[in-house]
Amino acid sequence: MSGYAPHTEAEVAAMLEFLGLSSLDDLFAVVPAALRMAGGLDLPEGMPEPDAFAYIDDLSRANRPAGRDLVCFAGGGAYDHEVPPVTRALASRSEFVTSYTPYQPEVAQGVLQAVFEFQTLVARLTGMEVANASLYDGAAATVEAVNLAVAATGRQTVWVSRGLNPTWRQVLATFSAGTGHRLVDVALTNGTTQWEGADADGEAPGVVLVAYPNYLGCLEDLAAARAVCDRTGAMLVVAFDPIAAGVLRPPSDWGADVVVGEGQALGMPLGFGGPYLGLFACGLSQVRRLPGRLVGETVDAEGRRAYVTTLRAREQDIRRHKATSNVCTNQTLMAVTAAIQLGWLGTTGIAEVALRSARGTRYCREKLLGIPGIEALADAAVLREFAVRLPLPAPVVIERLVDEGFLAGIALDGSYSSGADDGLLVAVTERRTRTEIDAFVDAMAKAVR
Amino acid sequence: MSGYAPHTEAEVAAMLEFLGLSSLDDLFAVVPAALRMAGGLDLPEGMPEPDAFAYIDDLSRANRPAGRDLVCFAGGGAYDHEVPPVTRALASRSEFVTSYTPYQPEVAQGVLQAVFEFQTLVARLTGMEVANASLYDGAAATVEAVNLAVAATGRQTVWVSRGLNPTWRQVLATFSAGTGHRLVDVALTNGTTQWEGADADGEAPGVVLVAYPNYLGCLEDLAAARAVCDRTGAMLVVAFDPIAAGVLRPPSDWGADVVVGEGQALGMPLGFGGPYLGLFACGLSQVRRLPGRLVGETVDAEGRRAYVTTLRAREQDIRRHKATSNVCTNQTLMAVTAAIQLGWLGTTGIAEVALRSARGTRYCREKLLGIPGIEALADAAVLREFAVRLPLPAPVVIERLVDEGFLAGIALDGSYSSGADDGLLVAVTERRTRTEIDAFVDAMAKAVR
Amino acid sequence: MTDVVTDVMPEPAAGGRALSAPLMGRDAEPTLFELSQPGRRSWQLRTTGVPEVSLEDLVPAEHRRPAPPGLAEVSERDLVGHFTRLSHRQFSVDLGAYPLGSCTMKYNPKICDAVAVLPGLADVHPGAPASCTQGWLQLLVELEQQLCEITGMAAATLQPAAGAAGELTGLLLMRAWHDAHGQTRHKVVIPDSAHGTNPASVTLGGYEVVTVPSDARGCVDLDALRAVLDEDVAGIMLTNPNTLGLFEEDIVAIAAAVHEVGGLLYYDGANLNAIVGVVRPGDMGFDIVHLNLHKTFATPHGGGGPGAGPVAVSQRLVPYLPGPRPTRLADGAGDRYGWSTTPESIGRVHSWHGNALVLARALTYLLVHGGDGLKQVAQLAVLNANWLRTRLSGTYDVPYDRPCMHECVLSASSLKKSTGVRALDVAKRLLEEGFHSPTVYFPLIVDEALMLEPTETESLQTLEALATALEKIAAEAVEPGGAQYAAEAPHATPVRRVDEARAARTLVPTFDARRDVGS
Amino acid sequence: MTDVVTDVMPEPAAGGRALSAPLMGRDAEPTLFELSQPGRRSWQLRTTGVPEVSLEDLVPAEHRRPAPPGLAEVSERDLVGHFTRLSHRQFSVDLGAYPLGSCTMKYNPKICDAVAVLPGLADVHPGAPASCTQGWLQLLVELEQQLCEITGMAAATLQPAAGAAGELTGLLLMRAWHDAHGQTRHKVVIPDSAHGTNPASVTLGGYEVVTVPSDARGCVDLDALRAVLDEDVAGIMLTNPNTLGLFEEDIVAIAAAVHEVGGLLYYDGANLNAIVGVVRPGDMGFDIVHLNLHKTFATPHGGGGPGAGPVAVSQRLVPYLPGPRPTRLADGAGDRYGWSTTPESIGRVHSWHGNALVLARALTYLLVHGGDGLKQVAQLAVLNANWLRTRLSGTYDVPYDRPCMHECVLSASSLKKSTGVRALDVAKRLLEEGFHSPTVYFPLIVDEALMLEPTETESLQTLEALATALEKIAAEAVEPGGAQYAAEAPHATPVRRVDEARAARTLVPTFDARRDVGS
Ligand SMILES: Cc1ncc(COP(=O)(O)O)c(C=O)c1O
Ligand SMILES: Cc1ncc(COP(=O)(O)O)c(C=O)c1O
Repeated sequence: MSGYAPHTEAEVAAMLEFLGLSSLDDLFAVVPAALRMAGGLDLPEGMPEPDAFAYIDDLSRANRPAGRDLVCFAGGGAYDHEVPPVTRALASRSEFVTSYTPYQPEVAQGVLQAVFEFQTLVARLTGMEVANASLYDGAAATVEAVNLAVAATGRQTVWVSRGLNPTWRQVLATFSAGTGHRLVDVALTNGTTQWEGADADGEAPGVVLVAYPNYLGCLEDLAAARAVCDRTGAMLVVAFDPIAAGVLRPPSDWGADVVVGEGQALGMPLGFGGPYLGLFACGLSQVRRLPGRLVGETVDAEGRRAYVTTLRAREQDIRRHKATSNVCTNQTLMAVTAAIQLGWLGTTGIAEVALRSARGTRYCREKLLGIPGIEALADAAVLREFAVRLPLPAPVVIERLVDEGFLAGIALDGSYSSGADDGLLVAVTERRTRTEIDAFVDAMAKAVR
Repeated sequence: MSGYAPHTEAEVAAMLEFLGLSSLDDLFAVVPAALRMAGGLDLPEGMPEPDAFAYIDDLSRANRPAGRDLVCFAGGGAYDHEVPPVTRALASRSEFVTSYTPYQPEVAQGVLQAVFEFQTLVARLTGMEVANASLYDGAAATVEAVNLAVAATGRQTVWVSRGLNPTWRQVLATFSAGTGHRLVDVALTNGTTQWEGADADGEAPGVVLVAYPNYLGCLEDLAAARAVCDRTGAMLVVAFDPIAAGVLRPPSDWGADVVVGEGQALGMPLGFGGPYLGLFACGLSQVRRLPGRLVGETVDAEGRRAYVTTLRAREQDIRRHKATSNVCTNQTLMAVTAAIQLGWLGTTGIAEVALRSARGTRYCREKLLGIPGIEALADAAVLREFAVRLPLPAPVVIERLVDEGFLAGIALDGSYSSGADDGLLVAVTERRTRTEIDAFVDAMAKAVR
Repeated sequence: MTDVVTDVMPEPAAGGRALSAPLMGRDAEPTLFELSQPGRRSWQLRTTGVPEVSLEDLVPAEHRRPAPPGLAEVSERDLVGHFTRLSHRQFSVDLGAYPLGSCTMKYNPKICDAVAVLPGLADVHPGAPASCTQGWLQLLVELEQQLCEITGMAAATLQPAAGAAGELTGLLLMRAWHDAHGQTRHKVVIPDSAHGTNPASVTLGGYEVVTVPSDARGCVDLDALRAVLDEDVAGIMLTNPNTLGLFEEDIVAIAAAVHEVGGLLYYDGANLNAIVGVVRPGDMGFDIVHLNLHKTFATPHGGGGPGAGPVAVSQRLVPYLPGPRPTRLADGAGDRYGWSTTPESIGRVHSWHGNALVLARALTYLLVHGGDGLKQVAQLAVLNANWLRTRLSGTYDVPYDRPCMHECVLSASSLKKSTGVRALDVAKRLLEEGFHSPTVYFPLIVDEALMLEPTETESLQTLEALATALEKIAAEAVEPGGAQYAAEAPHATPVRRVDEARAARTLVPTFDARRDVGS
Repeated sequence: MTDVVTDVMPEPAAGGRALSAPLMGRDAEPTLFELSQPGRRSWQLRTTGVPEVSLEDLVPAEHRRPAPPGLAEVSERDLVGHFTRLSHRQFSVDLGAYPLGSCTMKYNPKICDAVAVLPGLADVHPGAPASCTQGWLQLLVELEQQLCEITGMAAATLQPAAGAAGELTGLLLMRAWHDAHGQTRHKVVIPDSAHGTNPASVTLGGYEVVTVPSDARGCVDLDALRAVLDEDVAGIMLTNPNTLGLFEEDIVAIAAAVHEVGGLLYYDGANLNAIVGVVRPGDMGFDIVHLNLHKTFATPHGGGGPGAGPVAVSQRLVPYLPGPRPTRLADGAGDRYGWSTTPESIGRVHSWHGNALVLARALTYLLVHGGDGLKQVAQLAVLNANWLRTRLSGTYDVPYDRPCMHECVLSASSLKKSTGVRALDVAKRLLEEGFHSPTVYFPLIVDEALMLEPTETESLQTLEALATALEKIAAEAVEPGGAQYAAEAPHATPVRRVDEARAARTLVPTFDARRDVGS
């Protein structure tokens, strides 16, 4: 027998005999004969591992990964931050990789404690009291936050800042088809949300949703967003950035009710978009509405400190159709990875990464804006990312810069640039050197000439 | 403080105070002031990890590794066999990597049992009763075998077949400067050792040393070597190949007294020559002369099976200048790697690798010999490697083939080819496809035209 | 049981002490926060040469953090010690069998880990132009094709990040279909044995749950189903084999009945491991299928995730699939692969393209197996489960005594009646016999359920040892003191039985928060 | 103690059972051979398309194996389970502190593992032409340069695979030097505290060992040394700090005395961690130096190896170094690096170029640290050792009560006299307190020696916990039953105290061999 099943032919025969069967096909006697596949699946024959590896390796060589040969200035929710060998080594330990949801805490203290530490780290970063054990990604966390806030306020109107990552906005819209939430877009003016006039539409919002920094990299006035909530009785959901949080005022300080975010920057590779990590934090008052898993501290029968998943009654496997979330498998390994990465960064490292990213961003932005024909798309303060308006369509410029060895950024959709396709979102992390930035700027100057 | 030491400045201060010292320099008060470096080491400043990684990565890019871009037909003691992801994953577990020699068996059963299994596997492959826990490489194992045999026979003359890997022969010669062994070279005729006439020199040998397969890939007549030993009273030391052992009669069957070998082919990367793995096996009658470490089975205080390093009295840390070997640090991690790889291969896999290598070798050899101007260097039966005579100097041909994407083999020194530099040693492992071999042969035909 | 945490950690804790490692002792492991010492650090960042502007110059005062985030400050050495010790406190498939029903904890080949770290996959930005991601696009298209062949469907989205996300996606597809046909339906039927994510997804999909009971065979009660079917039923969600590990024999009749009222059939693919290569959901009449790649196609569960939950659909539902979708382009000079979205698409369900690196692992698994290999997976998974069921049927109750598929549900009901030893006690005792516990108390319709899914990667010898251990536990229970011993199990694990009630009563969700939340 | 192995493994064993994992139980782990089942396999090989000639056609009958090698036959799943469980039965630096004197078990940065698997390093054939290995050659040349600066020497060979191989290489260099100067000398002096490899190497180098005693300070007795020095002395082997962790203060006088009789000074670099960046062997007067890269420069010990033992020499010895040596070539059109050998070279000491991937790790470590970083390594290593020595001097005997370097030697001599608790018992008790034991009974000149080398990567908190544990063990010993408790330690490890005598009496060196070899 091939594959990974250990059965020898003799064993299969003995097992069938034990069952009183004469062939493996007999095991499927309950399946109506008409349904059983006669010819077998029309798939290529199984390949030995080295062949399969070579096949995938070929595919991987048909991509251009970020790295020395394609220096990355793209962000838009996925960032090229340092992932040190120590994070990769620890996060790939097979005990973390090949275990299941910690249903038996007596033999799962490893994952449980790591997630407990993750929850604590996210709580400290956001300033909130409690964080969950992860959701799929930033978009999924946003959807869950909106669901929580709608349930808490009983109102289905959601004011969504256009500064929210537009793909997250799309995901929220998709799922709102089921939940029936009404999304009201609130436009940006010069990079930050223009709350005035949003209520023109009449219905009081249950949720106000804003990103900090926002999609264009700008720092929103969260006091204004909070004021809107105070005025309307809505809950304030802030999509924060965990790296920026190293130097920015935590969302809790601004009065956020729920904080969500994308955790990819905390030790995950770009990975073509996944698996990433949905961050979710809120106040203890909302803990019974918290979506997904929650680990808590307790003791074992001998009084030793121990951890366990708790408040399970909220979860779908017990509350079933009364559950407010259906999440089951989440992104635990990424939460463990983030705990390791945040352990590596620590208090000083996360601030340093944010600071260095901000320095590179400032340097790069000023240089780019010095190129004739390139203009700022917004003037508000930025941290790690900024938007410019190009004299050519952004997709064209991006392709030209790929040829020069740069991933220039993300092309903005027209809504950010008065309908034109000339908006480019550029991210500069702490990994970008001055030499790289200078070369990028030179290449850009040529590309837009 | 930077680096990997955890000390904070406050802690250093507190510790110094506890010791009644006022500075770190005071710790070195015992060192004569004149000896202490004033200016510090003249080394480049320390680099952050990412910079150091980039630096080494640059160096690595200045090499041409074996792989798709340089298909490997080189052997000569280092072979391009399959190393599966599972071997790499298990052998890189940090418990195996970051532990020391198992001095405290109660917390070292992992390494001890893996080495016990390695010893068993080597014993089974060679057919010998006992194997040690590894030596540095094939050459070091050969030196140790000669030392053992000299000690056992009391005679310092060593007949060395020219079929022994010439670099091993050089290492043996280097160390014989200390031990005073007399090495007598025994020539090859048409690929195998010509024992007749070796005794012209008069002194009866204490050791007869022969490789199986030998450096030219040929299968030696070990019965003849054994007969020489029976006639002269020498001990027979056979340098075997662990992959070939999958299909070849084990050295024990031929009456070998000591079997040594290079274990690189058992799961180690080519790695520019190290760390590799010295294999060493012999009869139980020689166990008290066995160099290096030996793991044995025993029980713990509760009667459970357990493992421990044993017969320590042989080792240098106890016998000091009476020890017959000075080996201390060995290649345990490689022994563990080999145990894993042999577990992966198993009885059938090792035979299959040998068989497939032999098939590729036969196929490649016949094709190469079909090229006008290329001749066989020996006609004896081969397994995974063979030697040809080229119409041009081998180093020239090798460089030409590098340009075509092939590592053509190892240039033989003139002694194997009546003084000319036209001998090329070609190895074909189970990893070489027919397409690769055909392309190699085509490129070779062009290169020698 | 005491109400205070008795082992108060020394502050600060020693990062180089392995007393918490099961190899050395049985203490609690300090948290990262107890290991923290101000001034310590692990991080090292690239030298960039970028001008060193101060934070004050970069960020306006009102936006600056008033105080540092106060995470933890540890040396790399302590970081490594801590997480290595935590890994030694964690059971995993790589340590031993994990017969957790419904979860398909099979051995995951190491080759999949190796492909997932290839720089050409791992370091690709998801927003890079298609010209830079042709390999990824091809990979996704080929995976989609293989999944369609396996399910008997026409097309698939790879975006959903897990099974539950797939379920919701499927329900939104159902809704889009009915909407497009001018119908507003309100109900979705699910059997009472269904996994909890099914009813939760139905609710989130904006539907009302209608539960249909199982009959004495453990299958959907066809008459009861017919009774609830009407034109307000949008569809039905089924897993087949169902969560009792039993094949729904009447599936053809069920499909006909649902289709007759204009409903759609949703297949919860969590149990596909039982039938892959043997029978296809499409051939059974399903319209929408989600797959749990982290179950059937051996992408590891990661301690609870990540997973991947692609959704495949029949031809008529293809236009509604989430977009953008990776697509093979017409042959020409430029890129061979690109992205496409239909106007009818329900929209994105993931911020990018799904859990891509998980998808790459799954394709690798499929390539190694091929069609025949996959069929063998199902055959041997079912063989193993039936062997266990038959072997243990004298020892534990078998609520539905008929051939099972890839998992079997036993019950400790009689054992509990006669000895007081519950399913939970059996589960805890099994841990110290060297096995992970089966799933307990699920499905809900079985009293004292023990749900065993051995998977195809466990050997006959392991099954024998597992069965012997379960028999031993049952036998011990009737001996004097046996029930007490079981109730106190486990005895040999790094922590003993964990007080779950206390965790819920006094909630300690972080190192910093402690709140009495009542009982 | 019983004389039979009581836990006879069931044959065949269950590969998926984790009863041997310390997390789950305390049983023995079956061997690979007990897990074996004929017909099982893990291997998968590339599809090559090479014609399938039969073995009979390929290998003459007399050379063919009469029977298969009979290794083991296991599934990949069982292979992974087995070795993962073995890893859980193994202590390591990554789990906790390893204060093993003379071994320098410091934390090894993970970056070094990452460089060692770069394909551009790991997949390079050692026999490839220099045109394909320019990066490797440069790496080796740069490492050699750094090691020369660190030792104060002129050139180095990187071939020796470990310290002992370096020692022998150094002695052969000594011999070559004297030979070249027409002298045949017979003796090499070593102190009585020396590591066992020193005398063994001297013998293998063809010299006679002359032992010089240590004085009351723990240093070489200068008068005794002078008494043995004559024109028949080829040289002296010293480690400084010596194996008592003490700096040989008279080193300048020693060097002068040895040089005066025409002898050479050999520096055993195993203890370099104490002085790197502070004082250089070359400046002390040494002529030949070996380094243990696996100690000082943090290449991991691998459970006993691999190591790397480069040998650096002063200018006059350079011509004798082993060849071929990696060399920077004169600037020109072709390769920048190549190989060179001198006619005086003693020849090769390794089949290729030494443990190259270990050398790459060491260079990485050196690059990250730089000169100042290395000096700090020494300073903090010495600080840690002195802190421990001072803290524990009230509890254990301090045979040489003066400031130590990177390690300190204590003694359980008084403890043994007063309680019967030996150094060995202390070592075993310490295991279950979460620490690896110190080196015991070495150096040989100290009764009941406990040799502690904390290294610079352990924190003050760890030192405190270690000291507290050692104090607790000493305190327990005087309590009733305390000595017995210590004698039976460890209690909490996966196996209890291992019967070493039995292993040597009834030798079981493989799964197949069992031989009574007397006592
Ligand atoms: C039957 C069944 N359906 C659905 C799910 C949900 O899948 P996921 O956990 O990937 O969201 C599971 C997972 O355990 C399951 O077993
Ligand atoms: C003082 C001393 N010298 C020499 C050696 C031998 O080095 P290696 O084990 O690398 O051969 C050691 C190793 O423990 C040592 O401590």
